[in-house]
Amino acid sequence: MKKLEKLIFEKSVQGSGTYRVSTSNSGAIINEIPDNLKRQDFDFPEVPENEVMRHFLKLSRLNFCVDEGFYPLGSCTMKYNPKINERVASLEGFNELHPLVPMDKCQGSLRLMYELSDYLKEILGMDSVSLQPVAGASGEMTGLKIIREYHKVKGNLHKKIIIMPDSAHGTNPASAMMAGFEVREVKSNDRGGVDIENLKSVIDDNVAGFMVTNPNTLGLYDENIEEIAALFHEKDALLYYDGANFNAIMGKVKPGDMGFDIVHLNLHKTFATPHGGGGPGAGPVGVKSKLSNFLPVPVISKKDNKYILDYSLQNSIGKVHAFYGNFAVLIKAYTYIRMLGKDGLRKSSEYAVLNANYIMERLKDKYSVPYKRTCMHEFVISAKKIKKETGISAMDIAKALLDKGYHAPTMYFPLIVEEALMIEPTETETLTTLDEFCQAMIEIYNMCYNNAEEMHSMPKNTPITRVDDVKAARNPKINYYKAKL
Amino acid sequence: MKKLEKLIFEKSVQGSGTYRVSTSNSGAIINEIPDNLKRQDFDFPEVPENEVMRHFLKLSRLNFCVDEGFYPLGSCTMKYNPKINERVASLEGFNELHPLVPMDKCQGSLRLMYELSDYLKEILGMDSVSLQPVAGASGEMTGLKIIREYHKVKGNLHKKIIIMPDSAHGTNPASAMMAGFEVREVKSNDRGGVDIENLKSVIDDNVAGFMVTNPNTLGLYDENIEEIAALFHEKDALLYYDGANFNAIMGKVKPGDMGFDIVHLNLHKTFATPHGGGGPGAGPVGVKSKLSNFLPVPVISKKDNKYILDYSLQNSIGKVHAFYGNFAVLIKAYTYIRMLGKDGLRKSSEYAVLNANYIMERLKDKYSVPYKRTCMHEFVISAKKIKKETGISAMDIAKALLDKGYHAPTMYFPLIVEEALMIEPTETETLTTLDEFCQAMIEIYNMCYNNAEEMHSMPKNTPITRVDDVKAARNPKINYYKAKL
Amino acid sequence: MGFYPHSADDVRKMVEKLRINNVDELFSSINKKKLNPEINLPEPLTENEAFEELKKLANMNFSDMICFTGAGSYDHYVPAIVDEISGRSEFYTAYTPYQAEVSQGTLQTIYEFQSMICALTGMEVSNASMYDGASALAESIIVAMNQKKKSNIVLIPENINPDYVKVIYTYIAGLDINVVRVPINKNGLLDINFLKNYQNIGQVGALVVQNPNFFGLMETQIDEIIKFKQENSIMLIGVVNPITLPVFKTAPDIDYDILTGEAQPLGMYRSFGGPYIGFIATKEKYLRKLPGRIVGMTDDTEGNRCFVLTLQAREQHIRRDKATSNICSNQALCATRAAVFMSVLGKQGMKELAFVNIQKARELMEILLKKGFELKYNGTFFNEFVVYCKNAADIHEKLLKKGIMLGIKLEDSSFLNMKDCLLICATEKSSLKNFEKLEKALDEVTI
Amino acid sequence: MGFYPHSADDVRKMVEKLRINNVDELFSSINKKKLNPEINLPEPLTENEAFEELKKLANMNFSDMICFTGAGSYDHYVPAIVDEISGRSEFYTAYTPYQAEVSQGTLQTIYEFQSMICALTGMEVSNASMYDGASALAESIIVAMNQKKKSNIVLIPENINPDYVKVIYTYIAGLDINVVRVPINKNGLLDINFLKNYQNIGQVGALVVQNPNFFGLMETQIDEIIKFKQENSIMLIGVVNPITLPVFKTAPDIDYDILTGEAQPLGMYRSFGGPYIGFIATKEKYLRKLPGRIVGMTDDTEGNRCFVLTLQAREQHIRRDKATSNICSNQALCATRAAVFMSVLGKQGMKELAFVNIQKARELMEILLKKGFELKYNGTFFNEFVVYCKNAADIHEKLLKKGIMLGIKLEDSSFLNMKDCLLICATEKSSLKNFEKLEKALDEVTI
Ligand SMILES: Cc1ncc(COP(=O)(O)O)c(C=O)c1O
Ligand SMILES: Cc1ncc(COP(=O)(O)O)c(C=O)c1O
Repeated sequence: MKKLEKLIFEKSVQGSGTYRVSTSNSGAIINEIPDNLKRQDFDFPEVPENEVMRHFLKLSRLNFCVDEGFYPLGSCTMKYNPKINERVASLEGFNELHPLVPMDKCQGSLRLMYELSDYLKEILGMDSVSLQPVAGASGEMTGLKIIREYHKVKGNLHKKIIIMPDSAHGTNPASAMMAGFEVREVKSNDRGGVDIENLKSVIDDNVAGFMVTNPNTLGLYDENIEEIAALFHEKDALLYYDGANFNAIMGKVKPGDMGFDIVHLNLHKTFATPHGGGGPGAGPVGVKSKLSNFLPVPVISKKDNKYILDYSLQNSIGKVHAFYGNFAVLIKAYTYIRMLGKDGLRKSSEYAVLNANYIMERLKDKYSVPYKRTCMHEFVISAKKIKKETGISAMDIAKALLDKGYHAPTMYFPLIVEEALMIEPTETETLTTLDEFCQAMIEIYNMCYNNAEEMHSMPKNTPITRVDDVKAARNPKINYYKAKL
Repeated sequence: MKKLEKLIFEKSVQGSGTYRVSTSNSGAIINEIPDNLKRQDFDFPEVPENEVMRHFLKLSRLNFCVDEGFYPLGSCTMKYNPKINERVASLEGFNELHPLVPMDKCQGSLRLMYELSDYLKEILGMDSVSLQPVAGASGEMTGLKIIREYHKVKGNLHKKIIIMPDSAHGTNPASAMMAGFEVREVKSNDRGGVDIENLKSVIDDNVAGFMVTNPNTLGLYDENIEEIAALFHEKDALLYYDGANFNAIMGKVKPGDMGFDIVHLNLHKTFATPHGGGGPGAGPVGVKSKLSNFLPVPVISKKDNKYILDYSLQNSIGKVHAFYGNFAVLIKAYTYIRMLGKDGLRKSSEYAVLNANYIMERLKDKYSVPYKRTCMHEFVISAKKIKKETGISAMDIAKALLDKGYHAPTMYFPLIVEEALMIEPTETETLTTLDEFCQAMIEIYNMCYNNAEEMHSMPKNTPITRVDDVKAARNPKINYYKAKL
Repeated sequence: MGFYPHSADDVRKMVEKLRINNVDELFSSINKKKLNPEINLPEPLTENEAFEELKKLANMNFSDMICFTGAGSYDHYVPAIVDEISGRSEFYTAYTPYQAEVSQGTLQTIYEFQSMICALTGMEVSNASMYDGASALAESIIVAMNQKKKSNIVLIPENINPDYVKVIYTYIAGLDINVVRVPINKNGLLDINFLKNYQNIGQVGALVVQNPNFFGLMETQIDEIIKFKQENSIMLIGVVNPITLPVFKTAPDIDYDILTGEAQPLGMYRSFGGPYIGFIATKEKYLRKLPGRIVGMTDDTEGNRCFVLTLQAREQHIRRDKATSNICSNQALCATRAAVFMSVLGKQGMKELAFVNIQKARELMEILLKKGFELKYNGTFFNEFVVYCKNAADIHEKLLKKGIMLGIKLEDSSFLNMKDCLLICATEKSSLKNFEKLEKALDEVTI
Repeated sequence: MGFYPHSADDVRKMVEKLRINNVDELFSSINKKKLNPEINLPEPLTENEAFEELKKLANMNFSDMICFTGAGSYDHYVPAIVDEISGRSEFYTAYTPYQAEVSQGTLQTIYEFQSMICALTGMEVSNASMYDGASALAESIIVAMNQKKKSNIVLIPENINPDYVKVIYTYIAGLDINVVRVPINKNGLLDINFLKNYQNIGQVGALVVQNPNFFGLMETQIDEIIKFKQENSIMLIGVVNPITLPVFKTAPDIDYDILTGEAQPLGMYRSFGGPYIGFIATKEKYLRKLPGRIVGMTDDTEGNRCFVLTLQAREQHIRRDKATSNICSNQALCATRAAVFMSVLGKQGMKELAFVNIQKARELMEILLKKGFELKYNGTFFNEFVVYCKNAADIHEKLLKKGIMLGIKLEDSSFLNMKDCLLICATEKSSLKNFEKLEKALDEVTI
């Protein structure tokens, strides 16, 4: 029996809402509003608090979440979100603070931001940090606008190309576009890294920068990174590090030491802040000193032993957020770093990498691993062979996992691997969980060859079965009240 | 597929707990403990925080709760628990307060208790209130100890009998026993009230008191209550009001006006504090002025514009709780009363009674209603006829309701109705919910006659099917580590 | 603002269905003269207004005092996961798990609570919870005395929590149980000689030992106590602080018949005294004598392992005036909190918790000795201890003005002869910073 | 304290399985010289210690000031149910709902959010959320300008939130979009004559109108603006505060092409500026031009109604450098909060909220006028308004010392020519008590 839930609108009964914002007769004020500015009646739900609670409680149970089970969603670093982070982020001293209070009234928040910037500088090997970007893509745009501004200031208006590997995440080219750049791809070599020969052939003076993750989206560490950096730096192009994969290398190696000039981090991945079903996140950006002046304003500085919102950056790209970013998310990352310290961060990455290699080792006989190397915190397998032999696709395998109580791996990404499934266990899982997951994957493999039909009809134990994407897109229904308009 | 969850002990792996209470090497202190006082190693789970979270999250989902759906559990008043109550009860100013701070350091808590006592006095028609009892039964014992002490002070040591109706809740006789009384039952008449003739025949000078709910456990209001009160008062016996059913009459009539001398309330029923899966509750006791001096100490008094913990009651029965009762529960009831005010409380009872009568009206053709009267906030139906005709018991009907997504009514209580099902909707349910429930009850009725076999095997959609009570009691397994002892 | 959702139209429909004219007709059994009485209550509030009112009250409390006070209520850190889990609707808005098919969450959690209480205490069985430590002890005494029908004396040392004693007196009033107080010796421990020489020994049904006792001291005369109890066939009731148990000897090394106590330290806030949670653990042979709920393991009709409220034949709703107790609603959500607390700390965390408490109490003691206080009793203590100095009451008062509560004055807690004695407590939350503040404040007030 | 659970034994097993000697062998691709660098971080903390540290920081903020300040961040009461629901693990620890089969909770909630945003705004379609009001406006401008390929001018009045303008400039840097600022008239509204007389009209792709504008004023020249936009085929972008909409005219009465804004007032704390949540609603014909996630209704293979992320062909992971935006993670949990907020207030509550805000702002205005301030602009305002008096900056400063923040100085917010003007805000949380405190404080500082 599918346990679906009505829409809130379908629970609405005229006059049955119980919530009151006012105990007095506040409606009289409407007479002071000129008639020509007034709105007529409008559609809106009327549901008592009791039913609102039940509605969202039941909806919540239709979600899978990391507090329920294993979430090996590659590139997303779905690690455990410590509960202390939620507690501290909801302290009244933080969440009831107006962003425009005078600086001497928000020294706690400013100090937290200042120290967090410092920690991130240390961890990244960067010289300055902005905490303003609110997601990975927001950080990317910020970094790319900095690249643009950097070249503009230098008068290099012709530098309009950003190079990135063909394995890059979709936000990378999209961010480059939003910063007014054109994208040029460089091929990956047979070790999954950047093909240096190909790189040399695409690099030229029009190149403004290079954008990459390392370990890259295949979960592989590019050992040529310093050589690559040199090639770009020769052309006065800047190197941008997409920090989505930073969970592999916390405390193990600094992007600054690899040769990167700009980095963003996804605090909602590596630094254990919850993903919220699609945000809010935070995407701080770190830069080398030559770019410090280009960061969004304000940055947090210290002056006369006071923390200040510093708007004085000469070449600042401006602002990317109305205020200072997703502050409450920053609190959580700060707390996480304070709890783990240097050794804790380093061990987190070590175990993340150990776990990924362990799963890869246990699965490699069944599922083909396109790059036969030690992986970092995640790895990609390909269901290409299985598909050819049985008709079962990466999608089918992913859906079968849902049925076994796991979230699916990332599917069909990166684009350069056919029938890709990207698996990232993170460090917070137990060996028991990893073993059980491997077992499930092996059972699914066997099922592909023994009971292919069943595989196509997965999942069955989930709140709904597979959805009709095509119908959704062909005749989009995205507003309940639409019919009435 | 049943979604059961392993035991926390089965998830334990030696050395895998992640929680740290100390970052330093605190173990050295053990050397300061004399060897003969030291314990050897002991069994205990070792589970990382991530898995602890998942464990209890999954367990939680095996529960039905009032935030999930309709809970017509008679005598339990499972109304909606407003979320604001949880918020205010967790304010640091309340929950981080040590109970033994000097009185000038806890004026907020004392004032809250003082005012809550005042409100309850008003609502009950009583002269003094103690907030110390922590549940209904705790309130009962308190009240009965007061009765005992009252007679003792008067030198009436022979007054050793408490009379109560045969429909009384089990805690009533048990509480009487704990206060050193003997119980004598009075029969119910054919209107479900106290049989006055029978009462006259059991009443004598040895009677210390009378204990009853009104509306009683049949959900029926005894219109003879004032006459009954007079009969007891003639014998200098005291009248005790079990407030479990108070949700019927908030703001409609005061127990003090009916003639009662002592009342307890279940704040975890009538006053919307959550039941917690079996507590904590609160069972304040109110008394008429002649008994004020007998209340547990401390009570809250006001002196020189300060609130004080007043230990000065001359004939106090002592203490029933180490401190002042379940303070955090009191906060919630206080907030509830403040939000609703007089009219809100009165309307709550009116709607509670309306809802019960509405369901009774809709079901009375199918299920037999033993007392054909207007009910109050709840009513009892009997499956006796159904059982005779189909073999389906009240238990089977209750279990079938579970399968339809409702909590079961109270079963087999009160004892004077065969195959009893006691239904209490409360005021917080919508008409839609009531109608759907009636529909479900009618479907179940039809099923009794059309598909009796199926009825015996209910529930099926619940996390588990019916349990083997007998096995549990015959060979009790109540400690996982037991086998190892 | 109320929580009853019917629209005027709903009410109209329902009233029609019932063939009445208005809702008050449903209340016609009530004496007209008493119906709809005046009730003097403040005006109703919106949620926002209620929140402001309650915040105002909360802020009138001095909850942020530095508080070196235990005496039955302890300032331990509550891991965030405890609030998170006990704050889930599924736990806190459920009723007592009468319907096992839809209550496995609470039932399994309580089973785990019971098992962990057994593991900590070293006893064989435990119930599902009691109202608090005091009532748990009072009910334990009743259980024990019911085992020894011919005896009517319970021996209770003077070093037991005085509030517990008050609750005991209330509970046993009207029952055939008499309390005899056992004096304490110069070490603050019970006077073993009193026991040995006690005349009415034939009348004695039970002996209570609090360990650590109210003064924070661990009982060192355990061997003699065991000998005494075994020789005289007396029930031995222990009252313990559960967080001491990872370090200190317990059953079965100590032959307790009943081990009871307050589990507030396992994840309950101090909360001005409640809700807390009592526990009672005992030997299997007394299982059917326990008060309160008990959860047991069994199977469902499909053979799935599951849990259920069991041994209900002991309880009030079945046995009525012959029940082991009148307890019905207990403190299930507190047991849930304790279960999460114990699970997340785990074996290592529980040990560390005990270690750190011992450590901190010693650090605090050092400070006080340095500042001129003296230890009242020598002996092994856990996280509480008694100090004295000649103007302790005065110092206590002055420190309060500086936002520090240096324990309680024992004189105020029924120990009238312990003038100038303070009962002091440290926990893992007693930070270095607070110790420093205390030192500084002491310097200021003692000049 | 860390969150990686492997025991030493687990690690040994795994390392063996991988046939390596130690974990660092897995990092052999990294330049040895760069491996395991020094990192200067504070010592690790336990949960308790971390909590104390963070509480210390929180307490260094003056969050309990009486704050009559809006300017893009509003002090509205957040119903407890909003925290309770968004605090459920199922919502906050889920990822973006890529796997619809196990994400119906988030998907349906977002669908409901979209629908309620449409209902409030009067628009036909809405997306799932944007980072904040500023970036939502910036992206709206890009959408609009992409519709008018031959135009490269966007008209932005001077009365728009200045921080939004800064974000717009950052977003359009490098793109072929130019901003032309529309001056304001003496009523604080946009200068309609400027529009009528604007020379480069052929180049204009879009006009932005904030309503209420940064000064809190409702736009009264709507008819002329509509005429202007329709005659010149310009995209009209509205920026609104969603809580005004139950009272004030919106689409379709106003012919907005895009309606965007900040939904922080719908259940987000002020939280020092974030997380907040932008929304973008538009006409159906522009649906496929929207940035960000969109949830649509569809069926599963069994015909159950269900929800799914749809129209992904617009997005970066499919369209890459041709996408409508780079946005990927957005503010889903904030949308969840807004959905709960709107659901629980419901139609009546949302109306009351608007009414009370209007009422409170008028009460506050009266107080200020009485104390000698003057209104800078006459006009209809919602919950914000501008006052001036000759030593406003000084009064502002002195009130701060008394714990009252009387709005912001417009001079500080890029309005350099508005010396001695304060932008003031009242909400439903502005209590009588706080008004009285303000009056008293004003009396004291103005003597
Ligand atoms: C490699 C990579 N880059 C960038 C992003 C974008 O991050 P965000 O979703 O926080 O914008 C992701 C997120 O999935 C990613 O995996
Ligand atoms: C009529 C009646 N009396 C007393 C009680 C006992 O209340 P508590 O469970 O709070 O002890 C109940 C609870 O179910 C009840 O229904």
